Amino acid sequence: MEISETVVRVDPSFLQEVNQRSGQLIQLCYHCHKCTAGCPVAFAMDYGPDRVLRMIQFGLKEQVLGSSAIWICASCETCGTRCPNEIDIARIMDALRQITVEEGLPTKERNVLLFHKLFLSIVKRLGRMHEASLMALYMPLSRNLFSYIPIGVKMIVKGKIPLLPHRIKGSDEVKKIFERSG
Amino acid sequence: MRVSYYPGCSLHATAVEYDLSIRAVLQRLGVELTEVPDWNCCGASSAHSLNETLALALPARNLALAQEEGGDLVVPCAGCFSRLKMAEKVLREDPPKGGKIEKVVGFKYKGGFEVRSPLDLIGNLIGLERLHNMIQRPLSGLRLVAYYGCVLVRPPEVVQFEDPENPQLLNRLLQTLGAEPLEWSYATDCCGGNLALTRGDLAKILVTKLVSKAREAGAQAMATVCPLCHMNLEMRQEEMPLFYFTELMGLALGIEESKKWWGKHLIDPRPLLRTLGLTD
Amino acid sequence: MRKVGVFVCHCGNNIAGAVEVERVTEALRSYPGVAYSIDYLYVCSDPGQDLIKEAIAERDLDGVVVAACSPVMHETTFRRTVAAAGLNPYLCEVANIREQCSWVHRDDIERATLKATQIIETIVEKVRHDEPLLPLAMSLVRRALIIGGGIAGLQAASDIAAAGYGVILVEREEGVGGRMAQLSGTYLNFDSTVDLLREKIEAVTRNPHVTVLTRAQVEELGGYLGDFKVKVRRQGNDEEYEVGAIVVATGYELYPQEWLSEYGGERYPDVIDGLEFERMLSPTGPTGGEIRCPSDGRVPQEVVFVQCAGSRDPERGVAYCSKICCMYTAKQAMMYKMQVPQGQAYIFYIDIRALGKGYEEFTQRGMEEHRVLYLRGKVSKVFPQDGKMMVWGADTLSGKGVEVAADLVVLATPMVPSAGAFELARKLRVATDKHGFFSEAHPKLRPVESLTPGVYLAGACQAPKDIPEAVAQGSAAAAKVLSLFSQEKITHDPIVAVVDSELCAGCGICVEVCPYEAREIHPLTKIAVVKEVLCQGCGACLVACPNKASQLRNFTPTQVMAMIGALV
Amino acid sequence: MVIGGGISGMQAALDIADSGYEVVLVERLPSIGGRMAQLSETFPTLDCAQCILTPRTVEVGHHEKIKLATYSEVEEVGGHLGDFRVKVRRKPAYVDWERCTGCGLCQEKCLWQVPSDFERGIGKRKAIYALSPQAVPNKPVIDREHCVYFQKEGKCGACAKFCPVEAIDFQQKEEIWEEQVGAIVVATGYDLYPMERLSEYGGGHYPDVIDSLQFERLLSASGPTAGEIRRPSDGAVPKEVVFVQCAGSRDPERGVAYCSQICCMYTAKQALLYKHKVHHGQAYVFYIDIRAGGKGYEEFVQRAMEEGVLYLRGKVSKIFPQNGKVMVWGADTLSGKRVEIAADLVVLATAILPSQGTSDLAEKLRIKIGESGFYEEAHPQVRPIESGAPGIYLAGAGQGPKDIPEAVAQGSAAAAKVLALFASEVPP
Repeated sequence: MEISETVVRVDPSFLQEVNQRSGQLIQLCYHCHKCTAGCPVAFAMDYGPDRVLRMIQFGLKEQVLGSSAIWICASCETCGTRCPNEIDIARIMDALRQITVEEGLPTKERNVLLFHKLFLSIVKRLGRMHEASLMALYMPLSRNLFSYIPIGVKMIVKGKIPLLPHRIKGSDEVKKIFERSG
Repeated sequence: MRVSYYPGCSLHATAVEYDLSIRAVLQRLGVELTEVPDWNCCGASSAHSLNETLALALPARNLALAQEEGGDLVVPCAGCFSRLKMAEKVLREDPPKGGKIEKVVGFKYKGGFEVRSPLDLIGNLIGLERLHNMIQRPLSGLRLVAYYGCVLVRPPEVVQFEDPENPQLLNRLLQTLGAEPLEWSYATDCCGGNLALTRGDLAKILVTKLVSKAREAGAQAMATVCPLCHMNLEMRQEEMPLFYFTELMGLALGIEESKKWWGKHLIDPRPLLRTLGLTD
Repeated sequence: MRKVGVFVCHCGNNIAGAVEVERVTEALRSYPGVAYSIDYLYVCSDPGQDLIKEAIAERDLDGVVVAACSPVMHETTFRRTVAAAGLNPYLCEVANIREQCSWVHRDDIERATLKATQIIETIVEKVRHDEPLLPLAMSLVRRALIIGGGIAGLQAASDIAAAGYGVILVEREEGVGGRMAQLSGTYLNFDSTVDLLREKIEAVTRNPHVTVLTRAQVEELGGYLGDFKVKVRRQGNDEEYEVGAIVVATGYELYPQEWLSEYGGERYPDVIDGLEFERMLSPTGPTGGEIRCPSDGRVPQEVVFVQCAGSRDPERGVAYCSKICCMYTAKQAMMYKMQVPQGQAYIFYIDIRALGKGYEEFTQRGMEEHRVLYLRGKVSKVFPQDGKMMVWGADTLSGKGVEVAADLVVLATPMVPSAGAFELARKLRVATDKHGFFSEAHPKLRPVESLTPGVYLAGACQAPKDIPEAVAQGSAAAAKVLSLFSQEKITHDPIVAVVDSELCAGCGICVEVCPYEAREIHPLTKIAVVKEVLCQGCGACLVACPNKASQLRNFTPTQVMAMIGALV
Repeated sequence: MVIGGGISGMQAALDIADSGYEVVLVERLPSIGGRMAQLSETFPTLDCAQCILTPRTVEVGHHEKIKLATYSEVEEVGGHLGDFRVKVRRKPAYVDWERCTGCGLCQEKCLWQVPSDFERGIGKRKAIYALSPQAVPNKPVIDREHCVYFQKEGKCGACAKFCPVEAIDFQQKEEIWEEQVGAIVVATGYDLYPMERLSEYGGGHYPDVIDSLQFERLLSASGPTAGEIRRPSDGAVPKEVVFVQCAGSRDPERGVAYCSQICCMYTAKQALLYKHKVHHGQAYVFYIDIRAGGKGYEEFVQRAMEEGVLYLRGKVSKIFPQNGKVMVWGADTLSGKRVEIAADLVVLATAILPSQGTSDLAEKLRIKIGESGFYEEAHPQVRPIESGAPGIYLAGAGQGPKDIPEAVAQGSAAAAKVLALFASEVPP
């Protein structure tokens, strides 16, 4: 086992912040690891969900928010469904991502954040998704310029990706929702 | 029966065959669909990753519109379904948070209607017996696995579906259609759909595993309920055809226009259907 | 006019920390009817009690108010004290200024002090109108009923019968022995449970004082401490028995595997629970003690034991720890290794709870001598693949995911109260906790008594426990019964309802509302009568009576009005 | 005869006496109550230990069938089942208890203070003392070692001067007498593993590293700090407290091989009570396995976690003082991290040992002692109460570590054995 960082003092304020945001009681976790055992993408995370909870318990805010785990989480909800202590870990992952974004902290998985931001910017403008616009924006910015072109073309040919965006009538209302949601 | 209908963005684009088949099948089963007018995107996984209020308010606007229509709200996309269910739960059970959402959207949640998946509507409200009686062309010989994915069944306290570890409704429905649903242990394992565009490498690993497990179980195809899973599974492999379950229903119910759906697939299912004599 | 003495307790800091007891004492001194008022550090202590006795003698008190903790705690103590000083014990009352005052008003000494004064004043008013009462005498049948013929029930039966008292042992199954009879062996020493049990069973069945009723269940219970009337349904017939005390020893069963669907219990033949594995290990079991996969009879080469399969899991199972699983799993893994030395046993656990004498050493032995591999983590999913059972788990200690292709999976599912325990509890009028286990009178000091007089608890019906604990509890319950039976006479609290025959119209509402069946309409006079030994003084009849004919001794309307008067 | 006046022995004595038989209760200390009298509040209900214990001690003290022989020890045992002859030796109290009223004046007037064993050395008592104001019997004894009258040949004598009933008797001698009894219940309880033997944890040299019974006294409303949590070195309220479980337990190398069974629960309770008293304080618990096996125990530990007690899985490696703090070096195996905490106070949950004199008494009684030094029962599963010697029964922690409800159940169970035995001689 690697023995790495040293915790000198526990700061419960981060725990409280995440608890409050996610509506969970992270201190109830007794670290049975069932979440990590069932997580489909834990193999790709720097810290499994269990470790993320542990680091929150320790108050290691920077490490948690800088982890790849919080962006790799696929929100599949397996962890929370099987957790014996009724901790909905997916909600915690949401909260951690939200804090990272709000505080403008650097992220390990840049593209995931980029994707979400672009996605929402389109919804804010149109009220709905427009896949062609999303891909046009995402591919160059994510430096994934060509990987999705063949499949994209195939879909356009099959009429599965409309080329022109559709703006809903109530797009102003949607914009207002965005603004009021902060 | 009259219900309102929230197709969601995918069904107007990448999952157009899901949209077409649902409309056709429900019409055949005597369900009148009214599309929620001027619906908006539910925010999908992006909103809940970045902004909780937004993640509840975007679906809540659709609930507000559906409330005016009356009748239960059918949401075929599992992703949208879970977001709308989540908003519904907050509006029903969490007055402080719900009140905030109502303010953001500018409406008052009155309730009196349920957000339902089409699987729930067909399997539980219409009933498989009724469906059975209407089958014209049993899908004999079609061996497939039912794939529920994640968010139709989880988190259980939000979606209020069956046992999230061992759901059976889709299997029973496929059986009703005359097909042969196979036992496998991956029916609710994640395909990585949320990472499809951002961490394609991970999605590829998960999809490959699912497809190989389905093949090991002896499946010729997979039946899906979610456009995000469906697309993710279709774009990362070329051997295992996929069907929205409503497409299979259309076929079994003898709906003529089902033929038009197959051309929309990225993996052409017609060779398989031909070997089974299910299409020309 | 009564002369009341008031004794205000500091309870160390418990009361004095929030209530200025000296001021309270001073205030009471001038209250009407109070002839004496004093404060003391611990009134419940010997010198504290002496203080009361002396005051009664010297000041000629004929009423006592002790302002202290809840009457549940010390009412008996202080009533005994005043009785020793020659005063009727029912002229002593406790004013609760701790739980209902000092403990809840820590932050406002001023108002806590005022409130304490007022509480005491109301109780002074009550004492001024209290009547001296005499305890009610009750009959005592010196025969015990034991419900459940498992190890705890057998132990209680044999200890009671050994003292020469009659015992009726009611067992639902064909034979006695309970769960222990299903087990392969005990932990620590692998002793045969069948042999150990035989000795206990013979001690019971050969004792002429014991009547064993198998395939029998308690159908109905009437009566009360010292004189219960029990209807037992045995093989279709109802039989009536009179007993003086009851020991409940109904044991446990296991949480249904099918409720843990991520583990696939009941769906897959090679996923079994702890008791099923015990039967497999047992020489008297279906495989004659050989370990075989139920699916195809092969000898399993890799066995995974899943602890906490539903325990410590408020979401999918039960919130509590099942206590015995750590140890029996260690035993099972060791027995497996003894039989299949080249096989591998894995145990998934969260905490190894080796709670008993020699238990820690035993689990250590499993790890060292038998190479049982302990993995710290909960299993996430179990499913079949290529004829094996795939187990997805983790080892938190290495931080790695673990996947085992097992031949057999044994789930240590939680202990839950046995079927029918809840209905039985209702018949016996005994409280159960939220999990359905019988509730003890006090978790520390009265572990084998229920709150219903004359009903005692033994074994796993009260909470998960292992054999030695169940045996100790069986004996402990027997001690309670023996103490009871050795009394020359038993008495009942006289704070019971009375009926004013002038006012009673015989409407019968009180008969309906009485939860203790302590009321009936007299066949001749047609008015309500109180069966005093059954009455628990709850007051339901007082509220229900439209004519105000029902009254509770020492809680009369005059008293209550006077108490309210002290407040307003 | 019941040997040991702790909760288990008292329970046995009461159950036997309530059935009408005579009981002699022998207790080494001046008053009964045992370890429980030292405790603050009890898990999982957080009942005040003193509050639930006092009625019991009072009941025992007043019981007409119970003869209390406190400040006494068993000297010699002869005879057999049904007819034991036990010699009891009573130490001189130098106070005539017949005369003494327990007024406490002598303790007030005594000029000489020494660290109190009852307070585990963190509080003081006088050279003439009773264990607590609620002691049963509430009669003092003079500690000859520290009494100036004895040490300086007749000087002082303040207690005798002030005693209103002339109960002080400096000439009192020890007393030995014989009791004839039919059965014996052994309930001699436990001690804690001495901190001195845990040198990596400071071996008792650092004032702010204390054992769990000392912490109980700090928590207790009747303790030396009146229930306020103040660390021994400077009386400061500790902001960070580290609880070290398995300090000597589960450690065949440096301590004992067995698990002490109760530490997980009392530590959870102590950490929780600390949080209740010092709201902004942080409590850390180092553990290996959390062993919460009893009714409501698991939920109780979860409650402690919920209220902010941080559990760290790992054994502490070293404790040492630094800049007015106590440094704790440990690890958390769940995160694979090394942990270093600058604590204000460290509480060691030291192992439970059979109480001093257990093996001597076993020899006198001719009963067996097991590998770990506790009395050995006749069979670990089905005869946990019997000693193997006819007529001698075991109760409480002398047989192995156990918590209060188990000790009470065993006390009652031992009583049942005695009652059955007596009944077989004299039919009811």
